[in-house]
Amino acid sequence: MAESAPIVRMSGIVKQFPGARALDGVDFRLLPGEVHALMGENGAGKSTLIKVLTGVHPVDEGEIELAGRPVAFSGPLAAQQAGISTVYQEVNLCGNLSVAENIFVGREPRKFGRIRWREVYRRADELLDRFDLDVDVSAPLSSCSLAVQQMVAIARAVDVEAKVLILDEPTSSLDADEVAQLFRVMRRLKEQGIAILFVSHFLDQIYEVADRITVLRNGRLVGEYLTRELPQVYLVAKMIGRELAELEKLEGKPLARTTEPLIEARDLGRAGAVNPFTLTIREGEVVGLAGLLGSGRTEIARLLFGADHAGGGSVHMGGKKVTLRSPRAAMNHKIAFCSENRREEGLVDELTVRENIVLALQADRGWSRPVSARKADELVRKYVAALNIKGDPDEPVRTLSGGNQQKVLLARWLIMEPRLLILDEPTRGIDVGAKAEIQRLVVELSDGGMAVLFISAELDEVLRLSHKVGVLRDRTLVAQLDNDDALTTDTLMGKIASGAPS
Amino acid sequence: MTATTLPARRFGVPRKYVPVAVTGCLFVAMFVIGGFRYESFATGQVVLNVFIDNAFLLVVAVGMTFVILSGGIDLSVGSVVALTTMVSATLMTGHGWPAWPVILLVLVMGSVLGFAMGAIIHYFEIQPFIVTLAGMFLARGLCYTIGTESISITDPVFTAFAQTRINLGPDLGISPSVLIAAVVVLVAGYVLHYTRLGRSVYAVGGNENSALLMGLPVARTKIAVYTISGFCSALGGILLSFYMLSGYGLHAVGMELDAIAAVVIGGALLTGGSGYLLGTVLGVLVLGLTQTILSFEGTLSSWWTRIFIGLLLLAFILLQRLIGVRRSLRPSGS
Amino acid sequence: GGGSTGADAGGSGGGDKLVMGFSQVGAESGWRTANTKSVQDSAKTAGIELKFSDAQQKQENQIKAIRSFIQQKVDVIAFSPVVESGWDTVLKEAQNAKIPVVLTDRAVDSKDTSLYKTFLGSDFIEEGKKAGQWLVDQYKDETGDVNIVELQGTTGSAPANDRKAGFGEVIAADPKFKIIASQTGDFTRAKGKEVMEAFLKSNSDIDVLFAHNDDMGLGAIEAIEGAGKVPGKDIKIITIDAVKDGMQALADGKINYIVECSPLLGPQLMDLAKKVVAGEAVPQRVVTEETTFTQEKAKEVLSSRQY
Amino acid sequence: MSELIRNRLFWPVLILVGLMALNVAFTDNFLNIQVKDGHLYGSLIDILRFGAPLILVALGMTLVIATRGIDLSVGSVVAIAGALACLRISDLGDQNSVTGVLAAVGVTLALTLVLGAWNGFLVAAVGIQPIIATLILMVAGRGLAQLITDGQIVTINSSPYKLIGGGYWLTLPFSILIVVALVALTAFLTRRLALGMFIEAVGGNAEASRLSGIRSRGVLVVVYTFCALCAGIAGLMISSNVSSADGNYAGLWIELDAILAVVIGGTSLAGGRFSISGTILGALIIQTLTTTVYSIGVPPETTLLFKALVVTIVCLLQSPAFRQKVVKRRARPVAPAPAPMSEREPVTNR
Ligand SMILES: Nc1ncnc2c1ncn2[C@@H]1O[C@H](COP(=O)(O)OP(=O)(O)OP(=O)(O)O)[C@@H](O)[C@H]1O
Ligand SMILES: Nc1ncnc2c1ncn2[C@@H]1O[C@H](COP(=O)(O)OP(=O)(O)OP(=O)(O)O)[C@@H](O)[C@H]1O
Ligand SMILES: [Mg+2]
Ligand SMILES: [Mg+2]
Repeated sequence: MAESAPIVRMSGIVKQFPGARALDGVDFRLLPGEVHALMGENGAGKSTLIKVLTGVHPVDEGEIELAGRPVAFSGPLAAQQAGISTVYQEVNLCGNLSVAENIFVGREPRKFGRIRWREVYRRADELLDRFDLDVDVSAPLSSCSLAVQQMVAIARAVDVEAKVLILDEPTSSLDADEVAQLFRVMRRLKEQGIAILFVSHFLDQIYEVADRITVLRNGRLVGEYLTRELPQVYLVAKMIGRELAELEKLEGKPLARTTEPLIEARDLGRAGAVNPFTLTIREGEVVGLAGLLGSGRTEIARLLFGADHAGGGSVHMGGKKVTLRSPRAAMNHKIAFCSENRREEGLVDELTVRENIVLALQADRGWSRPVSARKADELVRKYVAALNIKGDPDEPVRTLSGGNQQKVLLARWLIMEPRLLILDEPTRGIDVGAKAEIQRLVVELSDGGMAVLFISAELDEVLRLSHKVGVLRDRTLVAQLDNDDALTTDTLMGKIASGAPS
Repeated sequence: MTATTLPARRFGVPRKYVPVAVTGCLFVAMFVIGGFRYESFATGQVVLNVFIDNAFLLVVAVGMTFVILSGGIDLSVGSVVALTTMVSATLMTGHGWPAWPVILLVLVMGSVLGFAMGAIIHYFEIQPFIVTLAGMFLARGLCYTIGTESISITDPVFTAFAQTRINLGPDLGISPSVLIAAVVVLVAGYVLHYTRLGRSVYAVGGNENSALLMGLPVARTKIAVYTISGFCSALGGILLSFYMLSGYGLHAVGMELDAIAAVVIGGALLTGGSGYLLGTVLGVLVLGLTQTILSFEGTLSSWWTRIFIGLLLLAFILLQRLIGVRRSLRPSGS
Repeated sequence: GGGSTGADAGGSGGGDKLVMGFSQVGAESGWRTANTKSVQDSAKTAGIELKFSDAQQKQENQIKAIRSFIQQKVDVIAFSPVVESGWDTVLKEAQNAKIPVVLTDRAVDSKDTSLYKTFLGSDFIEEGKKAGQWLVDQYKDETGDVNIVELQGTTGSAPANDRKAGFGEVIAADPKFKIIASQTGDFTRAKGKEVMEAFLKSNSDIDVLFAHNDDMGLGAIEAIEGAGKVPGKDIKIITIDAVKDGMQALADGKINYIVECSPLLGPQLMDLAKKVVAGEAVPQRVVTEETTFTQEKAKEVLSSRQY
Repeated sequence: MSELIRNRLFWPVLILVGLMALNVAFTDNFLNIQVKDGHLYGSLIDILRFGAPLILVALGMTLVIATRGIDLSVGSVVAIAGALACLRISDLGDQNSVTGVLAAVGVTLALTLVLGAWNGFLVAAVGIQPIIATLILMVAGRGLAQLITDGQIVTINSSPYKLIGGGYWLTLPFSILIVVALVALTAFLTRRLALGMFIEAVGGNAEASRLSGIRSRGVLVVVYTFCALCAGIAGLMISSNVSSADGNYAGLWIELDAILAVVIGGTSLAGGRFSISGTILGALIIQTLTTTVYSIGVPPETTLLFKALVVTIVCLLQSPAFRQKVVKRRARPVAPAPAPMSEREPVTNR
């Protein structure tokens, strides 16, 4: 690969937030026609670097050059006009607008200043077809699942004629097929000479698509490497600053068939969301759910937590019928639910990290019995340490990096010591180290007798953790497979695709 | 990921139009009930009178719709209306200015005021409620500084606008103000649905932060919205001058609440990003028809009038909710 | 025009009962409520069907109401205008529909006096003048300055403007009368008290208080008492309206002088309405009978006050 | 020093002090507090006394706003409370009977609780937008108040009732004692107990709160009920202060003043975090402003201009963006900012 002149060059970038120095003298360059991965632990400063580049945050020190000329963008609009198209980490779209509009708002095809709606819808349809996405483009975006929203955000960014495309964790809630689609598009863009900055915590993805890697640690530059010259283990070591011991090994999960059923869903269903299903989860059992986007995994989780009202069927615990009318009721039965959409359904932005962590516990105790400051301190300190949450517990949770926010949400439910823990995409946006940490935690918890319903887009992860895997297809639970040696990702894929019993 | 995963979405009224449709139906229902209850109610002129009597409110509410759609609020509209009538009356009656320059001047004045408030709201990140509240004090205060008396307008142009009736048929007529209001509604509808500005208004109202990250011109949109509202208030003030033929510092007290109520009754969400101009038109009509019903009733004491307005509002909102919720429950979604 | 009443088949009462549409300003004060009651009661006694509409202090609402009266084809329209100006359009519509109009309580400034038949009501300027005159008479021997504080009605409202003007005109004759503070008390007791407390703190030597209505005066009395002074003695108090509470305070010696503004226009209004509909000639201006009260007079009439 | 400036109460306090200074400049004995007839007397005491109802209403409003709501009906509730209490007392054989007055007050407060619960019901259970839900009671409530008083001003003569808003206890105005008690109670409920956290969570993200097991509806109903209760007590104070109830004017536009006080105090209308002390400061600023208008003799015609001016200054000063963009811009050429920053120890996340 002949080194051409970098299209983006950032040098000596410093960004200080109240309470955190997010970037400290970082140099970075991006060459045309390459896919450049930006790597680092949660809170390393990846998103901040991107935001500084595109003018969301002003730089405190340092210089940014675009195609050799110094620039200082006043905001994303200016960056976009200069040819930098960005998908930020959290899906940043307008739920009240239609899917098509979210793709085109601000740059709609017009004739004499009048928006040509037909054209908007037609082009949106076309564009989404390219991503193999079949959605009603006139439906409001908020009616789509997070994954679809993420695809829409990507489609919007890709459709802009840009010299630089920035994707901050675009794949965090996509499944394998979607990711493959995305990579196909990325490769095509790369061939057209577009520079792509790509952030992901999936090492496999990085190795599949990236040409070059820049690693950040604690807001400092560790180095820039060619992907093919940097083996995975070294990459991880550079990211976390030490060797990651035994990442892949997870021990101790004999099939716990003998334990009592903890919760049984009988013909539970909800019209338009998920077809009636029957599912039993035993104490100490990890049940994984696999399926494509919108196949209804989240819906099952929400029904079991009482977040939505079931249309029919019943739930039994300990042989007795229980009604899960509200999250409260579910919590009374010691069920906990860690939602996939941490921003809308999980965290309360304005509250501090500490408050967010004790929120569910406090809700459980009621308003008149406050969690004492000492107890709260103790819990917070314990889980901040256990999950390695980086950030000041007394700062608003919104100032944390995406991955650390996810850990806060997890901590909230872990202190509840539930009997059934529902985890919907808990490893979304979490770095390798922390992911291994969380996986180990799940195993530990289930060994201790807790039942876990584990939802993840990564089949590997589902397979590694679960005793039993439920497969969903078109909102129907089509199969429940015991996770023995015969079960591989391939057989699972087959199930998801065909639905026929093998 | 096949087409079968999609719930059928295209039956009947699309969900996003349900609030507006419900409001429309309820409006018709109100009219029919009134027609049965009162003699000489069910005539075309009663409906036209609702337009004649509320043309200015309609224009003001159109401006308010922009603001509310963008997630803001504008409390200054009533005062700006009053200020407009006051300035017009003083200039024409007191200083002998001709009508057209005055009209131009007050329109510019309203827009500038709106622009200034929008700029403060955006650049200094102060809540719209407070900025426009200060604007409300300012405009009303300016009225009183100009004069505390009510000033008659005798200008021939204004009188002509006030007293001309455009005949639509036997015993049916509208005022020119109605036409002006109609034009404003049409233009505003076009802007909201067929221009980038309009769509940016919805986007900013939906999620300002996202809109910013999506690269939309948030600053321009927010300032434009308040400028439009200021302009509409001034225009509404001119229509009110036509209607009253006077300028007075106590005109249009509380009109901001009427305008907000009209927009919200029409199904818009105060949190922004959701609602339609047609809803606003219906909202104004509902408020107007309520008043008509009250004066046809004609036996209510002052306090029963207020209680009755409250009850009508309640009944209306409740029905709107109940019907709207039942309709929108049918399609899926959490 | 005028006399064509029989042709109006409308009116919801049917038959030949006279239908009157009456648009009231609102119910903003006890005075106004008494006024409304008087109109409603006398309509009943006079056998007139009353269509009553409350405008909640807004002119546009009054115009709407009048327009709907025209639509309902009432026989006669009466209303108390919120303000003087801006009535031409709708009054012309009434004229075109051949419905006679009677004004009560307050005039309109239309050049075309044929738009209404007659105007029945009191004269706010005159009330202010009466108040001022009493003051001038009381202090005619006084040589030093007379420090006056004024509690105005709602800023911009007609009674506030006119009473202030009338009062100011009379006392301007002598430079010893000085209005040292003047502030709106919104016609309410609470505001009257609050403003007076502030006056008492910032001005040490207040001789006279002129309040645009009884209620503000009553509020101010509490403030004066709270400051350890004697209302009616240390500070002389003049008010306007003569509602019952005010008369009581006058009789108790806490107020010194009240100018009456009578709300009981009902009987006269019904009388005029009948005449107007029958096509009889009526005077352009009918002034209500109003008087003034001193402390002695108040004691005499207190028991017979209706409102 | 910079610590101090960053405190969010710094600017409201500064503004309050500024207004006071203005008063001192215009009025000789503004800061004087004497004992007259066995109670405290002076302009400062007046500000507290007349500010008491506003503080109460703003207190309730703070919690409502923290849940991302708004309550327009407080003015009407003020009127209803005054009207009902005065009517009940005027019906008493002996208006000075303490039990009779207590009963009247009890009935009135019970009614305000019902009214507040009604608002809460509309918002939480029916799901009507707060501004419209409370607009209904705002319009109808004032009619109700007038219905109770029959459009007249009900005058009473009851010394126990007079105590609430106009009386003194241990030389202190009783209304201030009530305010102190209620503020202390609220602070206890929200800051010592967990109610405040629930309110902030519901206001910050209602769906997330529900999924964390908070009964958001219950919280909403409680908050609206509390707000109406505060307004009701304020209504008692206002009517007691002048020994009469005015259905039309009592509490007119108090909702605007209350909202203004809340916002000046630093609570965002977008919900979430709230500050009780800020609200109290805000209410005091507004009341001081009103008193200033009276005592420095601003003519009624320009009162609103004056108010607009002060509100604008207050809000601009309080806005960090304003200070940054206008104040700092001037300062920059004098001392380039970044230099000292880089010398600071880098904050590491270890
Ligand atoms: N607005 C803000 N205010 C204060 N601190 C912030 C803000 N945004 C980010 N930070 C801090 O800056 C640091 C870097 O955050 P950043 O979001 O860049 O991390 P990241 O590398 O993207 O991590 P992740 O993989 O979890 O998304 C973190 O310590 C975070 O707490
Ligand atoms: N490819 C798609 N085409 C159309 N609609 C989709 C698609 N994917 C998801 N949806 C919509 O998203 C909604 C949410 O589905 P749900 O949250 O149960 O999915 P899931 O299995 O949890 O998937 P994920 O969490 O990965 O998005 C569904 O109602 C569906 O309408
Ligand atoms: Mg990030
Ligand atoms: Mg999901």
